[in-house]
Amino acid sequence: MELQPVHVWMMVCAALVLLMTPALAFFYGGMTRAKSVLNMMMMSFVALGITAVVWVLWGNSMAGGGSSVGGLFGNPFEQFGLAGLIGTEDLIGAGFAGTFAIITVALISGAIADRARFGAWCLFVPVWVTLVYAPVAFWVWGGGLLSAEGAIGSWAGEAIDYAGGTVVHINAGVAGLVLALILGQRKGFGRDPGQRPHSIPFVMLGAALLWFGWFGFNGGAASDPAEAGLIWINTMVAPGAALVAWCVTERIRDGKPTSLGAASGVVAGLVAITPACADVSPLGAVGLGVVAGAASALAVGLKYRFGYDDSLDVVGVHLVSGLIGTLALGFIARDTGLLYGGGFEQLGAQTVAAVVSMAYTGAATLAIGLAIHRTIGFRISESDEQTGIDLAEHAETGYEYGGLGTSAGSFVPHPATSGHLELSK
Amino acid sequence: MELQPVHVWMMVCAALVLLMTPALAFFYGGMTRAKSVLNMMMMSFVALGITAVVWVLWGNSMAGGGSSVGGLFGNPFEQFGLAGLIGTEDLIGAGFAGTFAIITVALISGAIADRARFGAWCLFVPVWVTLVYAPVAFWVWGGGLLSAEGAIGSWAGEAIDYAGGTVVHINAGVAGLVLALILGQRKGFGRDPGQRPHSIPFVMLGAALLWFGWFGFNGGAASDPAEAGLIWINTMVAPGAALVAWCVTERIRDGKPTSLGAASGVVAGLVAITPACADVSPLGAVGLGVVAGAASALAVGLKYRFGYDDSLDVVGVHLVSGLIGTLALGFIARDTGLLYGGGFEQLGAQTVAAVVSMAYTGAATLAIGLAIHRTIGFRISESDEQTGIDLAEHAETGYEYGGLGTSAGSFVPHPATSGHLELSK
Amino acid sequence: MELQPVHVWMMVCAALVLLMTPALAFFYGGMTRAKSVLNMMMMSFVALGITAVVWVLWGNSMAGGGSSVGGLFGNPFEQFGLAGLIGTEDLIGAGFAGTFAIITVALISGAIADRARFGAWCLFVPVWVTLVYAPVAFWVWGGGLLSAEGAIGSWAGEAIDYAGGTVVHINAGVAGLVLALILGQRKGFGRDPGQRPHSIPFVMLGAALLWFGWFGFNGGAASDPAEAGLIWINTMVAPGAALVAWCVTERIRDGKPTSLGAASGVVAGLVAITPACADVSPLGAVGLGVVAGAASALAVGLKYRFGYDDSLDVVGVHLVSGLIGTLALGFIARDTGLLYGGGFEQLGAQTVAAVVSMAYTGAATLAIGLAIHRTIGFRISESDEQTGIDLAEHAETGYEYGGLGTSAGSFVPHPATSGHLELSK
Amino acid sequence: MKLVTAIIRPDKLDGIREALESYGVQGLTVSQASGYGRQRGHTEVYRGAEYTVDLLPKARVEVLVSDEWADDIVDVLVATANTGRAGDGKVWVVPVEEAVRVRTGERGDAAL
Amino acid sequence: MKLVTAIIRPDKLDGIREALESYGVQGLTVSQASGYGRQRGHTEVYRGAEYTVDLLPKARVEVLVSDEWADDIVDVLVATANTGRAGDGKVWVVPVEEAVRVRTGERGDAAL
Amino acid sequence: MKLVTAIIRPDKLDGIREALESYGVQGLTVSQASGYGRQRGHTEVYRGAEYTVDLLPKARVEVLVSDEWADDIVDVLVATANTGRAGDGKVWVVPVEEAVRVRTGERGDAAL
Ligand SMILES: Nc1ncnc2c1ncn2[C@@H]1O[C@H](COP(=O)(O)OP(=O)(O)O)[C@@H](O)[C@H]1O
Ligand SMILES: Nc1ncnc2c1ncn2[C@@H]1O[C@H](COP(=O)(O)OP(=O)(O)O)[C@@H](O)[C@H]1O
Ligand SMILES: Nc1ncnc2c1ncn2[C@@H]1O[C@H](COP(=O)(O)OP(=O)(O)O)[C@@H](O)[C@H]1O
Repeated sequence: MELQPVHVWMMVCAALVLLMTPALAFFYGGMTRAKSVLNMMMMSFVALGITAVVWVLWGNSMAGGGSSVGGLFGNPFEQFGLAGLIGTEDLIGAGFAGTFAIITVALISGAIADRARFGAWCLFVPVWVTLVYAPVAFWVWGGGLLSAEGAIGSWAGEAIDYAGGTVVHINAGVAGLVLALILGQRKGFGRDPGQRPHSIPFVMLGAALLWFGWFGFNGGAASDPAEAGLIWINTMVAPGAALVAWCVTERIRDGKPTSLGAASGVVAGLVAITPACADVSPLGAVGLGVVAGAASALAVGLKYRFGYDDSLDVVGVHLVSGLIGTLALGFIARDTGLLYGGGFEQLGAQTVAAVVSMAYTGAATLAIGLAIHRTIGFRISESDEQTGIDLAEHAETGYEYGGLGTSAGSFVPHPATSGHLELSK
Repeated sequence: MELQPVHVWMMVCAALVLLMTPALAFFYGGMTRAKSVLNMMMMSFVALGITAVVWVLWGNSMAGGGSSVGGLFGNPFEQFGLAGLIGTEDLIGAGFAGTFAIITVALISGAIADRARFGAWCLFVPVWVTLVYAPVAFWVWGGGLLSAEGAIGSWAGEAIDYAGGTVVHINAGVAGLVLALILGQRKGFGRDPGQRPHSIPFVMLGAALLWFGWFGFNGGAASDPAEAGLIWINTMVAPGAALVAWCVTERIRDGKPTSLGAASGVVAGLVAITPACADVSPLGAVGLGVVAGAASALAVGLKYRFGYDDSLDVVGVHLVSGLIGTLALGFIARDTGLLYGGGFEQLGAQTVAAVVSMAYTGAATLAIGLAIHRTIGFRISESDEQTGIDLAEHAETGYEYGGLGTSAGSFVPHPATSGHLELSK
Repeated sequence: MELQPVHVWMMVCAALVLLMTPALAFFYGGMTRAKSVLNMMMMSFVALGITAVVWVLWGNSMAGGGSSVGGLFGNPFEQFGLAGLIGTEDLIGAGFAGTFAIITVALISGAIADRARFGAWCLFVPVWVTLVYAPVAFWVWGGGLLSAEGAIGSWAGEAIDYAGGTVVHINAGVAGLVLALILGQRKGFGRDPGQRPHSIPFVMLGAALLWFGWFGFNGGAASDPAEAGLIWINTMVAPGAALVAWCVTERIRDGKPTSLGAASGVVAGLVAITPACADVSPLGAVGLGVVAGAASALAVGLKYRFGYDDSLDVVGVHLVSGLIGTLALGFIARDTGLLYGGGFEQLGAQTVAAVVSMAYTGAATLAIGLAIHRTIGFRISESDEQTGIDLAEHAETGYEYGGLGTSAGSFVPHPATSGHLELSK
Repeated sequence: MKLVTAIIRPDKLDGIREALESYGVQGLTVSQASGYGRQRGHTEVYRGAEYTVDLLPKARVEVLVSDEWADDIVDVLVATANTGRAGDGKVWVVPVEEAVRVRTGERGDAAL
Repeated sequence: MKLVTAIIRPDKLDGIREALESYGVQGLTVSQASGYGRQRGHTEVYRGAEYTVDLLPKARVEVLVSDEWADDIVDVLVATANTGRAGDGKVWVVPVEEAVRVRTGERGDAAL
Repeated sequence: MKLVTAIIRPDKLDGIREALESYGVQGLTVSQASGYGRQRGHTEVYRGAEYTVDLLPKARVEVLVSDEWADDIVDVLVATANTGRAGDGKVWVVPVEEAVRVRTGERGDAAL
């Protein structure tokens, strides 16, 4: 068989989505303190490495490749190692799907910046992907519970979640909130001005690459040019509108529009359009972007009021704008939304899907998080937090611009010996 | 209808072009002082946000979607909100075209680094896109004045502007010059060594991503593999040759080839090949790159001689190399150029198109710029310039590497209250 | 002729591979000291510029475009300037092939960080591409020596090198080792702690963009969706596994997993999967990634033991993992590997190809390197190394965050005069 | 007048400032420093090569005070910066012959 | 000899250097500092959270001078750095017992 | 007690530290500085515009020592930092009236 346009498109899109996780590493990494930047980025990178392996081994099989186990998940052993897909074009779809699992779990890390034990995170990632991401993806996209033929979906109606408002953003937002509560506040939360972002250009780099990758995220599954074009346009205009809306909100509230706000607005707009990208008009996308940008700009302050340290606003951005996008479809979905005369069915289906996912993800993440926290511990020591998690957990610092901090010291080319010895075994 | 290769190609290319605007933010941002980096980047980001919305609302309709209003522009209301395109593959083309509008207006900002009021810029962007970009794009590509059937084009011959030498680069260069003159010199222009670039790696990052995106910029409209291949090769080799030429020019004149020069050479070469990418041979592209690289390397010094503060050399790079590429087609266009025995027609057409665009853009930009400058004011105060425009206009600073500048101070989680209150309204 | 999916795919892939060289500039640049970052990046950028031109002029013709000259290389004059390809879709393939030449020569620069004369490097690049890269590429991919019909390949069997394990990585690794030996150690090698990486986020940015681009690198030549899908999956999972393996190796040996290690692991895994991407199963790719990640993690220490200053580990990463990937095919190639019951033929062919390339590249690079070193000199002076190569060779410094280092000084807008004079000649 | 210089842990800076403020000190100058002493450094690892860092980040606080207040200020600084662990730093006092407030040209104690 | 230390606004540095140079001072040492005093800081906003920054960037200039020139140098520094707005800084003078030029080993006034 | 301050080339720092250590000095404080003097600066070029940089990077080393050791320490510093080329720097000595170890509150020579 020759390559078809849809193959090319999906492979390109999958590569774009893969790039989103390192992009997230910059978006998040720029927002932490300089002494935590590497750990923040590593949480995304290691999520990428681990989840890629998990996905190939059993994740893809559980999220849709394997046959349904009670509508809850696919049989993980059926396509273990992607056996059965080799020699077929379905490998492309498996790759595309894998990149979604990767970014979803990576998104969570923003809620626990500066204070999570790296080992604990490395354990959390595969467990969460297996027990939370894969099932929920199966419910929505793999023919499970929430799909038209599923137990809930057949009763409440099938929710629209084109590219992952529920599966990716609401999911990650809820999981982030739960972990933030388990780990507790950073030392100095809400008081220490040292907790400002250390490199806003990195945040903007991250936002830009996320936007770029998101064309793949939203568009990859399209096989019709009119649909693909609509998705493309909506993925351009919703974040644009949200950027403007976030800046305007800041201008009114704080007096100045900020660049951190602009970058955040882009992401909020992208999150909101994710479930809706194929089902709203460009004008609808503008409206959705405006609402998401403004709402998330306001929502990021809630953590100070309620005292949960969702450090980099996974809740304020991903949960809030994810919910807005998901629920908005009940109103502005072009075929079935209320404003298009479609009745309350769609809104009901959207609400049910969101609530079910939130409940399951919340409970399951709580269980996983507490299990890790109570056994090996999920939080670094107070003195490590003081020193900086990069040094404490990775024995590295992000930058050395020629200052005096590290230029004086001794140097031991450690692996000269051990490396050689181990190699020569 | 199934996706066709041209759809896939254009969507990928459109995403690549969209990435060019954040790339430009880094290219420009790295060249400013550290205390202006965010404002510089924000001028690109907000241009992205605003223009995306404007394009969807009326811009696309004006640039070609709507029916011609006297050959001057398309009817802005005809396809307002892209109505009429929904459900068709033409949405893809509208998206692709939108990314060109975005980058063009963003390019202008390099001429007014460090000193433009952000609010004034936010006003300038939509007005300029509407009154300048959209009409000129309509003239050249939308069947207007300068096209074969247009009033001027039918008389002077149709100019070749495959990917935007006139519409994008000459346009932006002239507009930049006009704004630089309106705003006046930065304090310390030509004297203050603090005005050196603060992060050359960012400049190189920007140049690299611009190059990457430019494959989409030049190639996106190609539907024939031989043409597409020629464009691809030319887009690789012209900037390569220009990079080398800029470095050699510096080696001769200043004694050392610089990395800022290499990055600038890449962009100059890309600018020059833009109009010509589909109409010159690879050897022609090498020659064009060499000329553009050397000429722009020399031209960036003109601002000191003539005293206009085109801070980041929009004129020296985009206007000069844009003109070189546009006029060179009169000589080396493979079918119609002088050197290919094609007579003076092509050179005449190229010259007329360049002159008409420059005249219109210059006059219109002057009017818009002055209108803004005389009313709300386009320039920040001297003390704000001293403090740094990032702090003055955005209440942010780009970096905090753990110095003492900001780590001591008090922290007020402002939105805790207002955010909540406004949300709960 | 209409664009076909393979055309679109290959053009996108070629743009992705082009992006890899700037990505490498960041991967390498972040690993040097702050005072050498620009020179390190420039070695990649100028390699890009020069090789792009060389490729269009005679490189492509030598690597396969021209007719065979004794099985050693293609006739360089036959398609000089890509003449003969203009008007055909083969231009796309020529562009794709050119990006491989570019990255290969750029890879070498990591071995000679901080101390190579820039002029010498600018000479080395075109000579090495012409005398080493183009012939070896011709042997393996162009129908030369090592291909099925070639003198060696027809005797030893045809080696599998799908995307360049031998041609790119082993080649670059050997050349790097040779140049490192010719130039000698940096002052303070193995003792000066100032030689730690100055910006690990840049290293991670480089690794991320390399990974992204590598989907094009490995996949670009695929024309069958099943094969393309397999390549895609393998290109996702092998670096993922290698990332994890490198981190685990560090955890065991040094006590902490590092982010520099994670970034390095990604590259090691990508190198190892390069020759094998189309011929191993996803499980095989996981295994290959694990072995390559761990082996390179150990191998980077060898330079301290043996005293060659391969500054950024071109040998430890590219040569070692390139060999692992190349030889592993003898065991795990799905059709012909030992573990799949294929006998020793494949292993033999792989070994012969690797050995022949290493011998030729080693000898030829030694000759070129010594010729340059003995004539114009390949190494900067000790005092320039002390000052920093950026200042010495490029009259620039990478960063200026507003410190006092450069803000006080005088400013001479040099080109104001000379620039103008030269322009007005 | 005296110049009191304190080398302290950077995270003690906020506390010091508040303590001095409540003591009536209206200005001070801070700069970054690195210290070497009894406090043990840490180890960093890059591609398996270990780097031991012995110079540790400190803040240097300088306060001009009148002769009569010098002792009290020293006591305040020592009390506030103390944690009891190695690396707490030093405080020293140097005689100052003249001090001027640039804005007004005031000299002596009036300049503080 | 005396050590004259001046805490000044960073943008006054060039002027200071020129003024001292024309006064015959052939060398000086500068470092970055942050100052806290009467001058009001500024506010930064990140995702709606306001940060008030009270430590403001200053430059510290140190000049070794012979006893007889000390007063004049102080006057030059004060005159050049003055803008009349809060935050102009301080100049102070400390006695120096010995000074050595590292290159030659010269001591005393010859070392300056 | 005395405070010995040395402005040196940054790359001499390691040598200085070792020399002082072998001399029994158990602590010192280092900070970044920029110096202006006889040493010529360098030129940078950005898009053809030349920038002459006259302020050159230096390290400032401060060591508190007891009165009797001050001269020796100065000699060690001068000897170790010397290269014979312009820009080697200065060493100067200032009297200290009091010194306190923050951790223990020890005063005088015991605090060093
Ligand atoms: N003799 C000295 N001269 C100048 N600074 C010193 C001296 N000794 C120590 N310091 C500074 O004091 C800091 C703390 O000293 P250290 O010996 O680590 O702990 P402690 O004073 O608690 O015993 C050092 O990091 C250094 O900056
Ligand atoms: N008592 C002091 N000791 C040391 N430095 C001081 C003192 N008071 C002020 N400074 C320095 O002088 C700078 C200017 O002081 P400030 O009170 O803001 O303005 P002014 O001196 O013009 O009244 C401060 O930022 C600080 O660096
Ligand atoms: N009068 C001075 N006061 C303070 N620092 C000085 C003075 N003169 C020189 N320095 C410092 O000493 C450094 C070396 O001085 P310089 O004149 O370049 O060389 P040398 O001392 O070898 O003649 C300068 O960079 C500066 O930091």
